[in-house]
Amino acid sequence: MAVITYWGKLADVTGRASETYALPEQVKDTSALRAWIDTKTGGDGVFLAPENRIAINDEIVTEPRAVTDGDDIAFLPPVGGG
Amino acid sequence: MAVITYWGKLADVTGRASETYALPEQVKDTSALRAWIDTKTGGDGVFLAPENRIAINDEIVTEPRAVTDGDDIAFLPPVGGG
Amino acid sequence: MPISTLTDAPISASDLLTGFQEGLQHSGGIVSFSGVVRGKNAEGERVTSLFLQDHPTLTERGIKAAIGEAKARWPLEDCLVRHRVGSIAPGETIVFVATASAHRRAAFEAADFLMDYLKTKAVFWKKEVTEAGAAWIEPRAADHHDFGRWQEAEGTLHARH
Amino acid sequence: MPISTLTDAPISASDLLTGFQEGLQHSGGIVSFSGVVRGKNAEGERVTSLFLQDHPTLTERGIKAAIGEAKARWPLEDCLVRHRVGSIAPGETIVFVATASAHRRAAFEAADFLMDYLKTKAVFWKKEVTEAGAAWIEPRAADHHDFGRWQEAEGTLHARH
Repeated sequence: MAVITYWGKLADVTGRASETYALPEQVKDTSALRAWIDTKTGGDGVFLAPENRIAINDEIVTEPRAVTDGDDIAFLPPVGGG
Repeated sequence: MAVITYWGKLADVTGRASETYALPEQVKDTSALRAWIDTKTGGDGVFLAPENRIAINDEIVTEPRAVTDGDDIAFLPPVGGG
Repeated sequence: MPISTLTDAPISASDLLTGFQEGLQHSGGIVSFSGVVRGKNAEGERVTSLFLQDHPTLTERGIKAAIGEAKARWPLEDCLVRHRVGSIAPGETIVFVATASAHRRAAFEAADFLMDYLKTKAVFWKKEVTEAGAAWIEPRAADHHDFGRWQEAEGTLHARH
Repeated sequence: MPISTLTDAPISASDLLTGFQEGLQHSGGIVSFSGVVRGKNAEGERVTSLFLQDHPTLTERGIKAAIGEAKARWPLEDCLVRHRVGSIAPGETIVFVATASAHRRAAFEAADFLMDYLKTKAVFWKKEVTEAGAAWIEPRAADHHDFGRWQEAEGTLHARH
Protein backbone atom coordinates (compact mmCIF):
# COMPACT_ATOMS: atom_id res chain seq x y z
CA MET A 1 0.00 0.00 0.00
CA ALA A 2 1.12 3.56 -0.75
CA VAL A 3 0.20 6.54 1.42
CA ILE A 4 -0.51 9.58 -0.73
CA THR A 5 -0.68 13.02 0.89
CA TYR A 6 -1.90 16.31 -0.56
CA TRP A 7 -0.52 19.58 0.77
CA GLY A 8 -1.69 23.16 0.66
CA LYS A 9 -4.26 23.86 -2.03
CA LEU A 10 -4.06 20.28 -3.37
CA ALA A 11 -5.96 19.00 -0.34
CA ASP A 12 -8.78 21.37 -1.35
CA VAL A 13 -8.78 19.76 -4.84
CA THR A 14 -9.03 16.21 -3.51
CA GLY A 15 -11.17 17.03 -0.49
CA ARG A 16 -8.79 15.13 1.77
CA ALA A 17 -5.22 15.41 3.03
CA SER A 18 -4.27 11.74 2.79
CA GLU A 19 -5.29 8.52 1.10
CA THR A 20 -3.96 4.95 1.15
CA TYR A 21 -3.99 2.93 -2.06
CA ALA A 22 -2.61 -0.23 -3.54
CA LEU A 23 -0.84 1.20 -6.60
CA PRO A 24 -2.03 -0.45 -9.85
CA GLU A 25 0.62 -2.52 -11.59
CA GLN A 26 0.95 -0.04 -14.48
CA VAL A 27 1.86 2.82 -12.12
CA LYS A 28 5.61 2.31 -12.13
CA ASP A 29 6.88 5.88 -12.22
CA THR A 30 5.94 9.43 -11.28
CA SER A 31 4.64 10.14 -14.77
CA ALA A 32 2.10 7.30 -14.59
CA LEU A 33 1.36 8.19 -10.97
CA ARG A 34 0.48 11.78 -11.88
CA ALA A 35 -1.92 10.66 -14.62
CA TRP A 36 -3.52 8.00 -12.45
CA ILE A 37 -4.06 10.35 -9.45
CA ASP A 38 -5.33 13.13 -11.67
CA THR A 39 -8.01 10.86 -13.12
CA LYS A 40 -8.85 9.28 -9.79
CA THR A 41 -9.31 12.59 -7.97
CA GLY A 42 -10.86 14.55 -10.84
CA GLY A 43 -7.86 16.84 -10.71
CA ASP A 44 -8.58 18.22 -14.19
CA GLY A 45 -4.84 18.34 -14.96
CA VAL A 46 -3.63 19.85 -11.69
CA PHE A 47 -1.64 16.73 -10.79
CA LEU A 48 0.06 16.81 -14.19
CA ALA A 49 1.47 20.33 -13.65
CA PRO A 50 5.21 20.19 -12.90
CA GLU A 51 4.91 23.19 -10.51
CA ASN A 52 3.22 20.70 -8.19
CA ARG A 53 6.20 18.61 -7.12
CA ILE A 54 6.37 15.10 -5.71
CA ALA A 55 8.21 13.92 -2.60
CA ILE A 56 8.80 10.21 -2.12
CA ASN A 57 9.61 8.99 1.36
CA ASP A 58 10.30 12.57 2.52
CA GLU A 59 12.62 13.50 -0.35
CA ILE A 60 11.57 15.89 -3.11
CA VAL A 61 12.42 13.93 -6.28
CA THR A 62 13.73 14.75 -9.72
CA GLU A 63 11.32 13.23 -12.24
CA PRO A 64 10.72 10.85 -13.82
CA ARG A 65 11.37 8.56 -10.86
CA ALA A 66 10.25 5.01 -10.09
CA VAL A 67 7.47 4.54 -7.55
CA THR A 68 6.61 1.34 -5.73
CA ASP A 69 3.74 0.19 -3.61
CA GLY A 70 4.79 0.99 -0.05
CA ASP A 71 6.13 4.42 -0.89
CA ASP A 72 5.06 7.48 1.03
CA ILE A 73 4.09 9.88 -1.76
CA ALA A 74 3.42 13.60 -1.23
CA PHE A 75 2.08 16.12 -3.74
CA LEU A 76 3.52 19.56 -2.99
CA PRO A 77 2.16 22.73 -4.59
CA PRO A 78 4.41 25.81 -4.84
CA VAL A 79 5.87 26.74 -1.47
CA GLY A 80 6.67 29.98 0.31
CA GLY A 81 6.71 31.28 3.86
CA GLY A 82 7.59 34.52 5.59
CA MET B 1 37.63 87.67 17.12
CA ALA B 2 37.33 84.22 15.55
CA VAL B 3 36.80 81.08 17.58
CA ILE B 4 38.78 78.20 16.09
CA THR B 5 38.02 74.65 17.19
CA TYR B 6 40.00 71.46 16.55
CA TRP B 7 38.18 68.12 16.45
CA GLY B 8 39.28 64.53 16.79
CA LYS B 9 42.98 63.98 16.23
CA LEU B 10 43.53 67.68 15.33
CA ALA B 11 43.12 68.65 19.00
CA ASP B 12 46.03 66.30 19.73
CA VAL B 13 48.12 68.19 17.13
CA THR B 14 47.41 71.61 18.64
CA GLY B 15 47.24 70.48 22.24
CA ARG B 16 43.93 72.26 22.71
CA ALA B 17 40.35 71.96 21.46
CA SER B 18 39.64 75.65 21.00
CA GLU B 19 41.39 79.00 20.56
CA THR B 20 40.19 82.57 20.06
CA TYR B 21 42.15 84.85 17.75
CA ALA B 22 41.85 88.17 16.00
CA LEU B 23 42.37 87.02 12.39
CA PRO B 24 45.27 88.90 10.69
CA GLU B 25 44.19 91.18 7.85
CA GLN B 26 45.79 88.98 5.19
CA VAL B 27 43.72 85.93 6.24
CA LYS B 28 40.74 86.56 3.98
CA ASP B 29 39.90 83.03 2.82
CA THR B 30 40.18 79.40 3.85
CA SER B 31 43.38 78.93 1.87
CA ALA B 32 45.19 81.70 3.78
CA LEU B 33 43.57 80.49 7.01
CA ARG B 34 44.93 76.97 6.56
CA ALA B 35 48.49 78.26 5.96
CA TRP B 36 48.31 80.68 8.89
CA ILE B 37 46.97 78.09 11.36
CA ASP B 38 49.42 75.46 10.18
CA THR B 39 52.36 77.76 10.88
CA LYS B 40 50.91 79.04 14.17
CA THR B 41 50.24 75.59 15.59
CA GLY B 42 53.29 73.85 14.14
CA GLY B 43 50.90 71.61 12.21
CA ASP B 44 53.65 70.51 9.80
CA GLY B 45 51.20 70.56 6.88
CA VAL B 46 48.30 68.80 8.57
CA PHE B 47 46.09 71.89 8.31
CA LEU B 48 46.83 72.13 4.59
CA ALA B 49 45.51 68.63 3.86
CA PRO B 50 42.09 68.79 2.16
CA GLU B 51 40.96 65.62 3.97
CA ASN B 52 40.79 67.86 7.04
CA ARG B 53 37.72 69.92 6.22
CA ILE B 54 36.61 73.31 7.50
CA ALA B 55 33.22 74.28 8.90
CA ILE B 56 32.36 77.96 9.22
CA ASN B 57 29.51 78.91 11.53
CA ASP B 58 28.38 75.27 11.72
CA GLU B 59 28.36 74.64 7.96
CA ILE B 60 30.95 72.47 6.26
CA VAL B 61 32.17 74.69 3.43
CA THR B 62 33.28 74.20 -0.15
CA GLU B 63 36.66 75.84 -0.54
CA PRO B 64 38.03 78.34 -1.20
CA ARG B 65 35.63 80.37 0.90
CA ALA B 66 35.92 83.82 2.48
CA VAL B 67 36.54 84.01 6.23
CA THR B 68 36.02 87.01 8.44
CA ASP B 69 36.93 87.89 11.96
CA GLY B 70 33.96 86.86 14.07
CA ASP B 71 33.50 83.54 12.28
CA ASP B 72 33.25 80.32 14.21
CA ILE B 73 35.82 78.12 12.43
CA ALA B 74 36.14 74.35 12.96
CA PHE B 75 38.82 72.02 11.59
CA LEU B 76 37.32 68.57 11.01
CA PRO B 77 39.49 65.52 10.34
CA PRO B 78 37.96 62.52 8.49
CA VAL B 79 34.77 61.36 10.16
CA GLY B 80 33.16 58.01 10.79
CA GLY B 81 30.95 56.44 13.45
CA GLY B 82 29.29 53.07 14.00
CA MET C 1 20.71 25.77 17.00
CA PRO C 2 19.28 23.21 19.41
CA ILE C 3 15.94 25.08 19.36
CA SER C 4 13.34 24.27 16.72
CA THR C 5 12.97 26.81 13.96
CA LEU C 6 9.17 26.29 13.94
CA THR C 7 6.63 27.32 16.52
CA ASP C 8 2.86 27.66 16.76
CA ALA C 9 3.18 30.15 19.66
CA PRO C 10 3.58 33.94 19.29
CA ILE C 11 7.08 35.16 18.41
CA SER C 12 8.60 38.10 20.30
CA ALA C 13 11.25 39.65 18.05
CA SER C 14 12.84 41.61 20.88
CA ASP C 15 13.02 38.58 23.21
CA LEU C 16 14.65 36.54 20.45
CA LEU C 17 17.08 39.38 19.68
CA THR C 18 18.00 39.64 23.36
CA GLY C 19 18.75 35.93 23.63
CA PHE C 20 20.62 35.90 20.34
CA GLN C 21 22.84 38.84 21.31
CA GLU C 22 23.55 37.39 24.76
CA GLY C 23 25.02 34.30 23.15
CA LEU C 24 27.54 36.21 21.03
CA GLN C 25 31.22 36.54 21.88
CA HIS C 26 32.92 38.59 19.19
CA SER C 27 30.47 39.86 16.56
CA GLY C 28 30.55 43.53 15.65
CA GLY C 29 27.34 43.54 13.60
CA ILE C 30 23.96 41.97 14.26
CA VAL C 31 21.12 42.19 11.74
CA SER C 32 17.56 41.16 12.49
CA PHE C 33 14.50 40.85 10.30
CA SER C 34 10.94 40.62 11.61
CA GLY C 35 8.14 39.78 9.22
CA VAL C 36 4.75 40.93 10.45
CA VAL C 37 1.33 39.88 9.12
CA ARG C 38 -0.23 42.93 7.50
CA GLY C 39 -3.85 43.92 8.06
CA LYS C 40 -4.60 44.34 4.35
CA ASN C 41 -3.67 42.18 1.38
CA ALA C 42 -2.44 43.24 -2.06
CA GLU C 43 -6.05 43.84 -3.14
CA GLY C 44 -6.71 46.07 -0.13
CA GLU C 45 -9.01 43.54 1.54
CA ARG C 46 -8.93 43.27 5.33
CA VAL C 47 -7.00 40.15 6.39
CA THR C 48 -8.53 38.18 9.24
CA SER C 49 -5.64 35.72 9.61
CA LEU C 50 -2.92 33.81 7.80
CA PHE C 51 -2.68 30.05 8.07
CA LEU C 52 0.76 28.52 7.57
CA GLN C 53 0.95 24.79 6.89
CA ASP C 54 4.32 23.08 7.26
CA HIS C 55 5.49 19.55 6.38
CA PRO C 56 6.61 17.42 9.33
CA THR C 57 10.09 16.70 7.92
CA LEU C 58 10.75 18.75 4.77
CA THR C 59 10.16 22.20 6.26
CA GLU C 60 12.64 22.11 9.12
CA ARG C 61 15.21 20.13 7.14
CA GLY C 62 15.12 22.72 4.37
CA ILE C 63 15.50 25.66 6.75
CA LYS C 64 18.42 23.97 8.48
CA ALA C 65 20.08 23.40 5.10
CA ALA C 66 19.60 27.10 4.26
CA ILE C 67 21.17 28.07 7.59
CA GLY C 68 24.07 25.77 6.75
CA GLU C 69 24.44 27.41 3.35
CA ALA C 70 24.42 30.88 4.91
CA LYS C 71 27.14 29.81 7.34
CA ALA C 72 29.19 28.39 4.47
CA ARG C 73 28.86 31.52 2.34
CA TRP C 74 29.41 34.19 5.00
CA PRO C 75 31.66 34.26 8.08
CA LEU C 76 28.87 34.23 10.64
CA GLU C 77 29.35 33.76 14.34
CA ASP C 78 25.73 32.62 14.58
CA CYS C 79 22.34 32.86 12.95
CA LEU C 80 18.80 32.23 14.09
CA VAL C 81 15.56 31.52 12.24
CA ARG C 82 12.17 31.27 13.93
CA HIS C 83 8.98 30.79 11.88
CA ARG C 84 5.34 30.58 12.92
CA VAL C 85 3.06 27.79 11.75
CA GLY C 86 -0.71 27.49 12.17
CA SER C 87 -3.06 30.46 12.42
CA ILE C 88 -1.49 33.92 12.75
CA ALA C 89 -3.30 37.21 13.33
CA PRO C 90 -2.49 40.56 11.66
CA GLY C 91 0.16 42.43 13.64
CA GLU C 92 1.78 39.18 14.81
CA THR C 93 5.31 38.25 13.83
CA ILE C 94 5.36 35.40 11.29
CA VAL C 95 9.13 35.13 10.94
CA PHE C 96 12.25 36.33 12.73
CA VAL C 97 15.80 36.02 11.40
CA ALA C 98 18.99 37.22 13.09
CA THR C 99 22.59 37.04 11.89
CA ALA C 100 25.86 38.05 13.56
CA SER C 101 29.30 38.57 12.07
CA ALA C 102 32.53 40.47 12.65
CA HIS C 103 31.56 42.94 9.92
CA ARG C 104 28.18 44.27 8.97
CA ARG C 105 28.13 43.35 5.26
CA ALA C 106 28.16 39.60 5.98
CA ALA C 107 25.39 40.01 8.56
CA PHE C 108 23.22 42.06 6.16
CA GLU C 109 23.71 39.72 3.21
CA ALA C 110 23.13 36.52 5.19
CA ALA C 111 19.88 37.86 6.69
CA ASP C 112 18.75 38.99 3.23
CA PHE C 113 19.60 35.56 1.77
CA LEU C 114 17.77 33.67 4.53
CA MET C 115 14.65 35.79 4.06
CA ASP C 116 14.71 35.23 0.29
CA TYR C 117 14.99 31.48 0.99
CA LEU C 118 12.12 31.56 3.46
CA LYS C 119 9.89 33.53 1.07
CA THR C 120 10.35 31.31 -1.99
CA LYS C 121 11.93 27.96 -1.12
CA ALA C 122 10.94 27.10 2.45
CA VAL C 123 8.30 24.35 2.52
CA PHE C 124 5.27 26.26 3.75
CA TRP C 125 1.83 26.69 2.26
CA LYS C 126 0.12 29.92 3.12
CA LYS C 127 -3.61 30.54 3.20
CA GLU C 128 -4.89 34.07 3.57
CA VAL C 129 -8.29 34.49 5.21
CA THR C 130 -10.11 37.72 4.41
CA GLU C 131 -13.69 38.93 4.75
CA ALA C 132 -14.11 37.74 1.14
CA GLY C 133 -13.04 34.16 1.96
CA ALA C 134 -9.86 32.07 2.12
CA ALA C 135 -7.26 31.71 -0.63
CA TRP C 136 -3.91 29.92 -0.90
CA ILE C 137 -1.23 32.42 -1.83
CA GLU C 138 2.14 31.89 -3.51
CA PRO C 139 5.35 33.94 -3.65
CA ARG C 140 5.31 37.10 -5.76
CA ALA C 141 7.48 37.30 -8.89
CA ALA C 142 9.59 39.86 -6.97
CA ASP C 143 10.33 37.22 -4.32
CA HIS C 144 11.55 34.73 -6.95
CA HIS C 145 13.69 37.45 -8.49
CA ASP C 146 15.18 38.23 -5.09
CA PHE C 147 16.19 34.61 -4.48
CA GLY C 148 17.67 34.42 -7.98
CA ARG C 149 20.26 37.04 -6.96
CA TRP C 150 21.96 34.44 -4.76
CA GLN C 151 21.77 31.51 -7.18
CA GLU C 152 23.34 33.46 -10.04
CA ALA C 153 26.02 34.97 -7.84
CA GLU C 154 28.26 31.90 -7.93
CA GLY C 155 31.83 32.70 -7.10
CA THR C 156 30.95 35.89 -5.25
CA LEU C 157 29.39 36.53 -1.91
CA HIS C 158 27.60 39.64 -3.08
CA ALA C 159 24.02 39.99 -4.21
CA ARG C 160 23.29 41.03 -7.78
CA HIS C 161 20.51 43.51 -8.46
CA MET D 1 11.59 61.07 15.69
CA PRO D 2 11.23 63.47 18.62
CA ILE D 3 13.97 61.56 20.45
CA SER D 4 17.62 62.53 19.99
CA THR D 5 19.69 60.22 17.86
CA LEU D 6 22.68 60.64 20.23
CA THR D 7 23.12 59.33 23.75
CA ASP D 8 25.92 58.86 26.24
CA ALA D 9 23.96 56.15 28.09
CA PRO D 10 23.99 52.42 27.22
CA ILE D 11 21.82 51.37 24.28
CA SER D 12 19.54 48.33 24.56
CA ALA D 13 18.90 47.05 21.05
CA SER D 14 15.96 44.92 22.12
CA ASP D 15 14.28 47.75 24.08
CA LEU D 16 14.64 50.05 21.09
CA LEU D 17 13.30 47.35 18.75
CA THR D 18 10.30 46.81 21.04
CA GLY D 19 9.45 50.52 21.09
CA PHE D 20 10.00 50.86 17.37
CA GLN D 21 7.74 47.92 16.51
CA GLU D 22 5.01 49.10 18.89
CA GLY D 23 4.76 52.37 16.98
CA LEU D 24 4.16 50.71 13.60
CA GLN D 25 0.73 50.43 11.97
CA HIS D 26 1.12 48.64 8.66
CA SER D 27 4.70 47.52 8.00
CA GLY D 28 5.31 43.94 6.91
CA GLY D 29 9.11 44.00 7.30
CA ILE D 30 11.30 45.42 10.06
CA VAL D 31 15.10 45.33 9.80
CA SER D 32 17.40 46.19 12.68
CA PHE D 33 21.15 46.59 12.87
CA SER D 34 23.13 46.61 16.11
CA GLY D 35 26.79 47.57 16.06
CA VAL D 36 28.73 46.21 19.02
CA VAL D 37 32.20 47.27 20.18
CA ARG D 38 34.52 44.34 19.62
CA GLY D 39 37.05 43.21 22.21
CA LYS D 40 39.94 43.09 19.74
CA ASN D 41 40.96 45.50 17.01
CA ALA D 42 42.16 44.74 13.48
CA GLU D 43 45.70 44.12 14.80
CA GLY D 44 44.42 41.64 17.41
CA GLU D 45 45.12 43.97 20.33
CA ARG D 46 42.71 43.93 23.26
CA VAL D 47 40.44 46.99 23.16
CA THR D 48 39.83 48.69 26.51
CA SER D 49 37.28 51.17 25.20
CA LEU D 50 36.19 53.29 22.27
CA PHE D 51 35.72 57.03 22.65
CA LEU D 52 33.28 58.70 20.27
CA GLN D 53 33.43 62.47 19.91
CA ASP D 54 30.50 64.23 18.25
CA HIS D 55 30.03 67.85 17.13
CA PRO D 56 27.25 69.77 18.93
CA THR D 57 25.37 70.69 15.75
CA LEU D 58 26.86 68.95 12.70
CA THR D 59 26.50 65.36 13.95
CA GLU D 60 22.80 65.30 14.67
CA ARG D 61 21.94 67.51 11.70
CA GLY D 62 23.79 65.14 9.38
CA ILE D 63 22.11 62.04 10.75
CA LYS D 64 18.69 63.66 10.43
CA ALA D 65 19.46 64.56 6.81
CA ALA D 66 20.47 60.92 6.15
CA ILE D 67 17.20 59.74 7.70
CA GLY D 68 15.38 62.20 5.44
CA GLU D 69 17.24 60.85 2.42
CA ALA D 70 16.39 57.26 3.38
CA LYS D 71 12.71 58.19 3.68
CA ALA D 72 12.84 59.91 0.29
CA ARG D 73 14.52 56.94 -1.43
CA TRP D 74 12.50 54.09 0.08
CA PRO D 75 8.84 53.82 1.09
CA LEU D 76 9.45 53.56 4.83
CA GLU D 77 6.78 53.75 7.47
CA ASP D 78 9.45 54.75 9.98
CA CYS D 79 13.12 54.56 10.76
CA LEU D 80 15.19 54.99 13.89
CA VAL D 81 18.87 55.75 14.53
CA ARG D 82 20.48 55.77 17.95
CA HIS D 83 24.23 56.32 18.36
CA ARG D 84 26.42 56.35 21.44
CA VAL D 85 28.88 59.15 22.18
CA GLY D 86 31.57 59.31 24.86
CA SER D 87 33.33 56.26 26.23
CA ILE D 88 32.00 52.83 25.24
CA ALA D 89 33.16 49.45 26.54
CA PRO D 90 33.66 46.28 24.47
CA GLY D 91 30.41 44.34 24.23
CA GLU D 92 28.32 47.50 24.41
CA THR D 93 26.12 48.62 21.53
CA ILE D 94 27.56 51.66 19.77
CA VAL D 95 24.81 52.08 17.18
CA PHE D 96 21.29 50.83 16.55
CA VAL D 97 19.31 51.34 13.35
CA ALA D 98 15.79 50.11 12.60
CA THR D 99 13.71 50.48 9.44
CA ALA D 100 10.14 49.45 8.65
CA SER D 101 8.37 49.14 5.32
CA ALA D 102 5.54 47.31 3.62
CA HIS D 103 8.03 45.03 1.87
CA ARG D 104 11.32 43.69 3.10
CA ARG D 105 13.63 44.91 0.30
CA ALA D 106 13.03 48.58 1.17
CA ALA D 107 13.63 47.88 4.87
CA PHE D 108 16.88 45.98 4.16
CA GLU D 109 18.26 48.57 1.75
CA ALA D 110 17.39 51.58 3.92
CA ALA D 111 19.06 50.02 6.99
CA ASP D 112 22.12 49.15 4.89
CA PHE D 113 22.27 52.72 3.50
CA LEU D 114 21.94 54.32 6.94
CA MET D 115 24.74 52.15 8.34
CA ASP D 116 26.99 53.02 5.39
CA TYR D 117 26.25 56.70 6.07
CA LEU D 118 26.98 56.35 9.78
CA LYS D 119 30.26 54.53 9.13
CA THR D 120 31.71 57.00 6.63
CA LYS D 121 29.81 60.30 6.61
CA ALA D 122 28.39 60.82 10.08
CA VAL D 123 30.33 63.48 12.00
CA PHE D 124 32.02 61.39 14.66
CA TRP D 125 35.65 61.01 15.59
CA LYS D 126 36.56 57.66 17.06
CA LYS D 127 39.46 56.94 19.37
CA GLU D 128 40.35 53.35 20.14
CA VAL D 129 42.00 52.70 23.49
CA THR D 130 44.06 49.50 23.73
CA GLU D 131 46.67 48.18 26.09
CA ALA D 132 49.20 49.65 23.62
CA GLY D 133 47.75 53.17 23.91
CA ALA D 134 45.11 55.31 22.25
CA ALA D 135 44.73 55.98 18.51
CA TRP D 136 42.22 57.89 16.40
CA ILE D 137 40.75 55.54 13.79
CA GLU D 138 39.13 56.33 10.45
CA PRO D 139 36.75 54.38 8.20
CA ARG D 140 38.17 51.42 6.30
CA ALA D 141 38.38 51.51 2.49
CA ALA D 142 35.62 48.88 2.48
CA ASP D 143 33.34 51.31 4.31
CA HIS D 144 33.90 54.04 1.73
CA HIS D 145 33.27 51.52 -1.05
CA ASP D 146 30.03 50.51 0.64
CA PHE D 147 28.77 54.09 0.80
CA GLY D 148 29.76 54.62 -2.84
CA ARG D 149 27.17 52.01 -3.86
CA TRP D 150 24.39 54.46 -2.97
CA GLN D 151 25.93 57.57 -4.50
CA GLU D 152 26.49 55.93 -7.88
CA ALA D 153 23.08 54.31 -7.93
CA GLU D 154 21.25 57.43 -9.12
CA GLY D 155 17.96 56.67 -10.75
CA THR D 156 17.56 53.34 -9.00
CA LEU D 157 16.73 52.37 -5.48
CA HIS D 158 18.99 49.33 -5.54
CA ALA D 159 22.51 48.98 -4.26
CA ARG D 160 25.29 48.23 -6.69
CA HIS D 161 28.00 45.72 -5.76
